[in-house]
Amino acid sequence: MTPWQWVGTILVWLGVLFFASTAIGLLRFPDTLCRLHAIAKADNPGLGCVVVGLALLQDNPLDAGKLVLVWGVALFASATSAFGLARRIRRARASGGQEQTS
Amino acid sequence: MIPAEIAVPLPVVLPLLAALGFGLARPHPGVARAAMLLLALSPAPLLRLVLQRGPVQADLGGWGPPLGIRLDADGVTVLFLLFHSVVAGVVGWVAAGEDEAPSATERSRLFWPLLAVAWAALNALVLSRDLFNLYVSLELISLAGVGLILLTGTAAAARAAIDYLLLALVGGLLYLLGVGFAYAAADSLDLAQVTSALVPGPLAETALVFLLIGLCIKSALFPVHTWLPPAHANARAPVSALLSGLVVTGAYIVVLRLWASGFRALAPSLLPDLLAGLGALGIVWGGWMAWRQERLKRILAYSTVSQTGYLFLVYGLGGAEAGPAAGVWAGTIALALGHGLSKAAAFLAAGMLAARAGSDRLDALRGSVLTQPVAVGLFALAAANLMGLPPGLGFLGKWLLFKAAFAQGQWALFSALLLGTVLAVMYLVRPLERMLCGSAPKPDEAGFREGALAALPVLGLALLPFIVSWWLSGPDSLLHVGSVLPALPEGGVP
Amino acid sequence: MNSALLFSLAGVWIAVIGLRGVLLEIDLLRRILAAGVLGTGIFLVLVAMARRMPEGPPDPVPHGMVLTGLVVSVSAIGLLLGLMGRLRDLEEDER
Amino acid sequence: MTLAFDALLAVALVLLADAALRQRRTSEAVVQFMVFGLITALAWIRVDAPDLALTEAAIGSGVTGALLLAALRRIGSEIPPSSRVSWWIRLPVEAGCLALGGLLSWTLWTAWPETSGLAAAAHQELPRSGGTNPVTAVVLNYRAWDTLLEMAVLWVAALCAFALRDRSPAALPDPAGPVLRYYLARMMPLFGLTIVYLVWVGARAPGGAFPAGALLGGIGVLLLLGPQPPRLALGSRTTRFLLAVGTANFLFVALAMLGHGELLEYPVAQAKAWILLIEFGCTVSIGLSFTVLFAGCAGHLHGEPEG
Repeated sequence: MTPWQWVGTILVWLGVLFFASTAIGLLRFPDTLCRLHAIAKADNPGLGCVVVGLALLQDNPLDAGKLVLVWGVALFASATSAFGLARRIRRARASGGQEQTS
Repeated sequence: MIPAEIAVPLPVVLPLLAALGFGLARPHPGVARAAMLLLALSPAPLLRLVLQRGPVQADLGGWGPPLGIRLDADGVTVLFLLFHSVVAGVVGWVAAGEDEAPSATERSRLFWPLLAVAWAALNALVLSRDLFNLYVSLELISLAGVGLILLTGTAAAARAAIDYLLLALVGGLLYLLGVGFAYAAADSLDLAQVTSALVPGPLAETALVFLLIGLCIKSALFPVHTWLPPAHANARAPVSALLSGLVVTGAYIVVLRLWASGFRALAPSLLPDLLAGLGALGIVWGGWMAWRQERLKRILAYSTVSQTGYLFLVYGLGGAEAGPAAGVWAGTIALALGHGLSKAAAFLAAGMLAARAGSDRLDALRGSVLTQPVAVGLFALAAANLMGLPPGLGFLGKWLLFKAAFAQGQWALFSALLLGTVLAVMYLVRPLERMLCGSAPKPDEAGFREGALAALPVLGLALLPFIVSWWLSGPDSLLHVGSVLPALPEGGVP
Repeated sequence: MNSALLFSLAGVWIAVIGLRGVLLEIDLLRRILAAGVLGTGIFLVLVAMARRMPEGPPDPVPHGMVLTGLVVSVSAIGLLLGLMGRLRDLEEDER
Repeated sequence: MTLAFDALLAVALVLLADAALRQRRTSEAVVQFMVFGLITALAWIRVDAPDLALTEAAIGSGVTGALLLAALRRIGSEIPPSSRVSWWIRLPVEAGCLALGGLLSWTLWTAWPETSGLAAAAHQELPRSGGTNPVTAVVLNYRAWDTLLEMAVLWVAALCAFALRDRSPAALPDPAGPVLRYYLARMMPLFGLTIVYLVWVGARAPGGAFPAGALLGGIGVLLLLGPQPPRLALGSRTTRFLLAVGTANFLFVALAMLGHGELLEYPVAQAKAWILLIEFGCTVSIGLSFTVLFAGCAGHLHGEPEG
């Protein structure tokens, strides 16, 4: 294995670690906003580490580029949906309603 | 002459094209009628080909089995294509009359595409010889059927549609599991290749059992019939006519084809008796429930459960080429066709009666012979064939089954046949008696003349079982053209 | 023992769980979910059996069958879910 | 090692399916079901069915999940846990299901078929099929008749959804307002490119009309949720046309082939072009049908215009 492959493998494992912590956070955190924070940890650094790691393991630079694009698209989508969820929760709280997770 | 590669798929392609057209623009009633005529003629080129050349095939995509799908038209196939043409054509014709009425709603926009799609799918079903393609055709029929039921727009119809769709979905999936096992065992989906490649064993038996479970749910065999009565009783009359007359028979045809093409050799020994026993229970249960209903359309819907039971007796009666079981296949087909024609006519007549009386409750129909003699006459004609009065197709079929059950000493099935016939008389005479007796408001001349004109095609539908039975029983009938089913015995018809 | 057999056995049990749900649940949404589980299980059996020889490419014919089956069952499930909502509206109107 | 991973995955799938149906709250059951669908896609990768994994993730989990959530929102998530069926029904059903599973497992275990199916034949004819992806060859060439009828199924389902419409359509939530608008505006070119690419690549790699159509359906759902939801009405000629175009285009191509051979028999040299034409038509109809089904579940279909 080349040094780059070593780095790639380590990065993938690091990403897996982020995902594991996300899972724990999802299960343990008390309310939806905190859980959103946990999910963001999977999407941003977690997926980032996995993607960069995998990109380093590719032979074809085009494939590596596609992988990084995946990360960008996922970040954009997660930011949008996190905003939607958070706004919904804030409105529900403002109107004194029950928090809905669905 | 139109070549086979066009004539064979034409009965599917033409209704599908019509459906797409209807989906884009709601047809004027006159256009709809013309289209119904054209679609009804779509099997004509194929009929000519089959009569001249015997069975014809079309390998779609030019691949041929096992990789491709083959459509195959033998005599029985063409017979059912013509059957679909007659019933669906008349149903469409009558519905076009309803569309002229000022009460035609927005939902009637959906009726025409759904009717034509159901027609196309039924034709695809009888033409296809590919186990998986049969699955897709069956699902298409189910979905179109659900849509047609929904056109009523009531909560009862929605509830019935949900039950129907859920059971159809589950039945289809179980059938698909059977297809998977059959394919794994035979490396082909073509019916002829599957039956010749399968060897008796757990794989083949599992395949057969799951194929049958799925198909029995779709053809409303006794314990899984519960979806049928509400679905058929809550739809508009032309829709009920289509569903009861054609759709139930459609799923049954696949059972018959599987069995006749060689699956019966693979069946565990218990299976034929089980199917026939459930059929017998269905005859009695359906008949009993029909007798207890207070609404005409519910009577007819339960009658469908009962009449479908007859079609399953054939599996317990063997069905050999000669000897005591001779003629049961032909008898079963005669029953299926006779039931479809008469039940459609009966539902259409019930629709006319209910439209006038404002309800299909038996009390509301009291004395309706005075106001609507034509509709009552049509109903009586259809009822006569459903009861099995000679010389209709119902009589021919039941006679052949009776004879086989008697000759084989199958007394349980014999008594079910007998009981079913008695029950049919009971549940059909009951509404007839209400219609014929009792006083009613004064007759209405104008309504009478109008009704008579619209009723003409329905009259054809109701009379057909009595006309066809002579021709079907002849030695040169379509039934024998290249069919896997054994022929009627000489002199088998009284 | 190979992976294909393993997954086809899993598919069988998933299908059985789905079938049990369809038969025993009362709430309609749960029955629809159960039908979905039944479908997924059956598709898994079919796809796993397409890989029954470990060498060579897998058999594409069951893949095509499942692709078609997936779309058919999603159509039916989508319609069922729509019907469920419509039925509730109609029942409210009746009351 | 891989066998151990597969075993873990198989067991996890069975447990997830069971858990999804045992959740006390319906909303949690729905979410569990979606997770189950995603993990199933993983299993399909493991049995070398990447086309299916893609479609399962997009349609089996994605579209179905969206439909379920929409329906759940419409009927409200406060469904009580289903009351128990009485034991004398429950016991035989449970026993029957157990016996059925046992019997099927036993059949597979003892009679595992050692044949290879039609893999060899399908690959042998591949050069004449107009592509190098065997699944696309099966779906759009060898067994194209199935797919034609399947498109009709989807078309009928969308039409039926319109039969459900009755009241004035319910308002959908506009969850992310300006942010969603920004997101859609920025992403639309990429979405369009991805859809075209998915259809294009289907001839040689996993992809094709179904994943592409599911993506298009997803865009439709986002538009419905966005600030200016499009009007979906059967009265609109455009809607009717776009719903039918997949099936109609497919049927016309099938009929055009009658000039030189059987129905759907593409000339070898032109097969790829015809298949692409069919797939683009299908993608449009699939996407719109899924959007309509979603709107039907959410109670958001419009009626006919007045007059």
